[in-house]
Amino acid sequence: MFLANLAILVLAGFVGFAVISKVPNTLHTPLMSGTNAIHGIVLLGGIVVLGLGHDLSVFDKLLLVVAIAFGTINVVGGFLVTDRMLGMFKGKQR
Amino acid sequence: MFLANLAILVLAGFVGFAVISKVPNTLHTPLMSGTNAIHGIVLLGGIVVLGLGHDLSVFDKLLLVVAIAFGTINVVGGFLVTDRMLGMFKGKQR
Amino acid sequence: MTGILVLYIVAFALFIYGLMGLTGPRTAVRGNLIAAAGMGIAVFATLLIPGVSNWVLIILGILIGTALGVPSAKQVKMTAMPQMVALFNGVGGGAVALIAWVEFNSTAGFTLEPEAHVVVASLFGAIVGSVSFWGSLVAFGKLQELIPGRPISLGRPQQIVNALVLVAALACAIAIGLGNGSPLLILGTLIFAAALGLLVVLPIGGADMPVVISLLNALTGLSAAAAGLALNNTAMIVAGMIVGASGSILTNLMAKAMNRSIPAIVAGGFGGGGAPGARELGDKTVRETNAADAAVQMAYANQVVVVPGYGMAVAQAQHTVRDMAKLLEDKGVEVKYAIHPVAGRMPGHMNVLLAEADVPYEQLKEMDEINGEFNRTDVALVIGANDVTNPAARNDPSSPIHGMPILNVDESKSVIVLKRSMNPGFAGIENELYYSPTTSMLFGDAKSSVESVIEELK
Amino acid sequence: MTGILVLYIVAFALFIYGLMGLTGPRTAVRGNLIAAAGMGIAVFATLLIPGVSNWVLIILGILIGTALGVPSAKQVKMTAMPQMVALFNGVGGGAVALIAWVEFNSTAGFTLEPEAHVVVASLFGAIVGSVSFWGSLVAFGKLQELIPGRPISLGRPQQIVNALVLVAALACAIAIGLGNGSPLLILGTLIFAAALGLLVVLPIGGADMPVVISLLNALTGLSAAAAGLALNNTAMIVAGMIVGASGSILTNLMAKAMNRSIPAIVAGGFGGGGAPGARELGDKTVRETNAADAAVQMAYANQVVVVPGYGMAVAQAQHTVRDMAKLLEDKGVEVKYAIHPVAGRMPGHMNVLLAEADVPYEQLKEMDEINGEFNRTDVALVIGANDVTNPAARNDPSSPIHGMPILNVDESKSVIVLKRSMNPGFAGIENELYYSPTTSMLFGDAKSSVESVIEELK
Ligand SMILES: NC(=O)c1ccc[n+]([C@@H]2O[C@H](COP(=O)([O-])OP(=O)(O)OC[C@H]3O[C@@H](n4cnc5c(N)ncnc54)[C@H](OP(=O)(O)O)[C@@H]3O)[C@@H](O)[C@H]2O)c1
Ligand SMILES: NC(=O)c1ccc[n+]([C@@H]2O[C@H](COP(=O)([O-])OP(=O)(O)OC[C@H]3O[C@@H](n4cnc5c(N)ncnc54)[C@H](OP(=O)(O)O)[C@@H]3O)[C@@H](O)[C@H]2O)c1
Repeated sequence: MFLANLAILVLAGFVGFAVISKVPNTLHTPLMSGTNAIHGIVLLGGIVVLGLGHDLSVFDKLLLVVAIAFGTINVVGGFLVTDRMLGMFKGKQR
Repeated sequence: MFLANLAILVLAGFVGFAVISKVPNTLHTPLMSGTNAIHGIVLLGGIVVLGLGHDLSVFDKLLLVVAIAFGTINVVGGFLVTDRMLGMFKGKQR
Repeated sequence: MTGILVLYIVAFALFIYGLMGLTGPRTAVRGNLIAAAGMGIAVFATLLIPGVSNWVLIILGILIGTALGVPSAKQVKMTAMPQMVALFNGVGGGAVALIAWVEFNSTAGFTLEPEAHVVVASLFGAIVGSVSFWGSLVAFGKLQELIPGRPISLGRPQQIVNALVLVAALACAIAIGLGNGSPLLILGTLIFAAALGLLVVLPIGGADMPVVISLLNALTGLSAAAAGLALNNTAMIVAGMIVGASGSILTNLMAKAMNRSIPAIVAGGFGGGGAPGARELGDKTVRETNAADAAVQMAYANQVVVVPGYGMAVAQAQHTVRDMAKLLEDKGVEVKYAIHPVAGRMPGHMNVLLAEADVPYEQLKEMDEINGEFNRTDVALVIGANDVTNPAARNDPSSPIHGMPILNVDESKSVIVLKRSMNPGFAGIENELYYSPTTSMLFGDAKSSVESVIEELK
Repeated sequence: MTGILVLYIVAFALFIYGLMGLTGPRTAVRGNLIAAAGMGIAVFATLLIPGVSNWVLIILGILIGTALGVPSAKQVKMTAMPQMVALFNGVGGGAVALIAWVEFNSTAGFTLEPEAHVVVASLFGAIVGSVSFWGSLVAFGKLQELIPGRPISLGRPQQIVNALVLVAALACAIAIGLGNGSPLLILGTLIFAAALGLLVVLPIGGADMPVVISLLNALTGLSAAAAGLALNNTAMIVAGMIVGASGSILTNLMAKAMNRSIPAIVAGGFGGGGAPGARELGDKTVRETNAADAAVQMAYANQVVVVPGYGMAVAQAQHTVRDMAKLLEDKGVEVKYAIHPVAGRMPGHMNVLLAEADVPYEQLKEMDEINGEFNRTDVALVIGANDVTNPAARNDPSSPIHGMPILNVDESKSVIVLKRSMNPGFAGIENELYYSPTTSMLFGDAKSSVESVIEELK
């Protein structure tokens, strides 16, 4: 399993690399903010560990709730901000 | 395992897609020939099936030898031809 | 499980497709939505995992996150975007660190945990996540001006200290890896990593922050991928790694655009603005002007090109500028805005500000478009822009900004520069433009200067 | 196994890195070598798989393949490249089909085989591989002129027949999938697929072959990926799928470049050259010239631009042309070559031919570079080029090639066209250029025409 994951890791790296070849300067900030939203995926980690965790201490549960909250902030905040930013580049969309 | 392979398949697709975004016309033929060489990878298939196959009939073995030969032709021929082609685009390399 | 994994594949396919969209102006908005949809699917799929319990707490966490994230994202002023991104990025890293911490606790310090790669990945996530969390907080603080934007450095020993702290963090992690389950060790790992985050970002000047944030963004991505490896979660691996890879390249592109090098940035100490010793005027003379003259000069011009820069952002002068432009147009003057790609402190900074002030899109001209026009321009009105107009980038190979493409305002018939003093800009260097005979300076805060010009125009 | 999988990852990383290199003129050669290295590693790793036996046969296969592949790749004439690629592509597809066949036999028709996806993948590989093998053979035959290049079609019913054959192949495959292990079924699958390959490619004109080959190339890639899934071989999955994806896009790009659409190409019947009904001269008159006049005209020119096309390739006139250029240069005439991206029958066809004849690289001008120069050109010498010079692409929206960028030879002071007749070219359409008052035709085989011009120049 780990090796399959490793292969997936490498391929994903190449994808990220190949996709962001040349991008116009003005899109740097939205791109940063967009990719930023994507790594909010860590939210899944929080859910899995809390959801499947056996005999977690109260403290651990607390940490995980915070982690999930953090992840959610990253996701929703990230995508919203990116959307607003792009909205600002009016005309660009034309 | 199959699902991991599926993930790998999808990612590889995106890689191929992202890499060949815009390429100069003159490189179309070398690129075609280069990718052509890469799918000579089927050679591995022939080796695995012949190498690990139990009680293969003589006929099967014959087919596999041909398959391996085919794959090898694809690989060595492909890379060599590509190299020669690119050699022809002298100056381009400068 | 099968169904969930298929959904994960769909999800990351959408991430990638969305990301591709984000690289083109026309498709960007859609791309962002597509990626968001992918995220929705990923979360949904995760909640379907058989045996998930603790629903109350999970929902609670999501609700808290939404309650905090949505309003702040909706209310933040456009000009405060970079620090907002920093904050969102930081919490992402924080989440990874926390998850690793719990993993440690719930497996009695990985002593129950067989597979090596899980331990390594978790600890990597703990360190990088923590660095990214605290580093991002500093970046936020600096841009929000809760912390002074200028470099805060230990001077010489800085690099050594950083190195030592890093070693300490690694030492704790390795001890854990070797099977020592003491809770102190994970705390040590997290704390030393936190210290590292602070120590690395504090010495970096506020102006370099966009690049730093992008760097931290890539790091968070990597930590997310690591967490994914530890939890054997395909979606996390792919999404995290994509961000890690694309983020690194993006960081490079940004640094290039304002021609700085990543190492130089991380080394720190630069970009506090107004670096000392940059003020040897020599016997060059500066021509000063006043609002009245400036107003007349522009009123009788055929074409005025406004060159906005960081100063306009600081002064929040965009609306006033817009009003002035209106007045000039009523007088039959053609007004255009010259947008340098790295004017301000984030790419697209000027586009955002002027869009906010409803400047008609047709009047915004990209650098390449406008540079040909300056020789046909009567007045170039430089509002709080400095480096992006500095001819040294063209003429002076010794200049730190040499090679950076600039707006050729010096080619226009006359130049009026609005700034508060002779202080240099981000790059901390002299601008010979101010000493050219065709240039006149109108000192003062950009907003008030423009306001008084408006008075005169009425 | 671990080590082998790691090597596989290294291998496909090299494939991707190499492929990235192949997309840039400067890095292409290196990229190809890198990909080749990756292949070496992949093969090496496979041979390390524990329990591999039948060494003699494996080595034998590899030796035979090398013995056949290397010389043919080394000796093939540059102009015969496309058909060579077709052949190499075909055998790749053939290999997949054969492997699937053996898989079937050795598992008593997959009846012992539990996993559904293995069966599906194998059968997919069998069909696509076989199609690609036989299709490629036809493409080879056509370009090698073993089979007439013109479309060979059943006319109307063609499409229906193709559909039926496809259905037959799928039916056999499905029967196998449903658990019927009769050897006849796999044979049926392979044979019907083979028929499909023949039926699809035969009706396509020789000139469309480069696109078709690229299409078959993508198909082989997909079949390889399928085989990889069946054998759970990561390297095969990745490599195959990369080729499948990039190949599809490449096919599109090629079709666009010579503005044809894939469906139209596969529909067939086009590009046989000299399509009938293309010869309604109307009362337009053509000015004919002879070698002597042409020679004089060029000898007194300041600048002559040679516009080579497919005809020069057919006539193998590149060396003669080169000699003529030398003579003109000795007379102080400036000679340049205008290279249209899709002149000839494969992208880069002209670059290859002229490079073969050692034309100095500096004299080869890309279309965009030279188009500005024609109005300063005294004589444009069109050697066996037709469509790429056809002004209809600019002027006549109804023309099938409308929108294709062309070489603006009609802008030059005078044009001399070398071709054998008034027959149209690839697109099978009239070329109004031949009727313009500034154009004169020098009929005859390009090579002999150029030779007689040389005689006159001496
Ligand atoms: N766009 C990006 O992504 C980005 C990110 C980071 C760094 N940078 C760098 O930032 C620089 C941007 O160039 P720039 O010309 O826009 O800005 P700049 O070179 O930093 O100059 C800004 C000028 O505005 C003046 N100013 C500041 N506050 C003002 C106020 N309230 N009223 C009037 N003037 C004011 C300052 O002079 P006074 O103090 O005398 O008023 C300063 O000289 C480039 O060097 C770029 O590389 C860009
Ligand atoms: N480059 C690619 O990748 C590619 C691939 C496939 C198709 N195509 C298409 O092929 C066309 C290429 O344009 P092109 O102008 O190079 O060629 P063309 O339009 O096909 O015209 C070639 C001309 O050469 C003449 N010719 C043939 N044999 C000759 C000989 N022995 N001596 C002298 N003349 C001879 C023919 O006229 P006569 O018969 O009267 O002599 C014909 O009109 C474009 O339409 C392009 O889209 C290109």
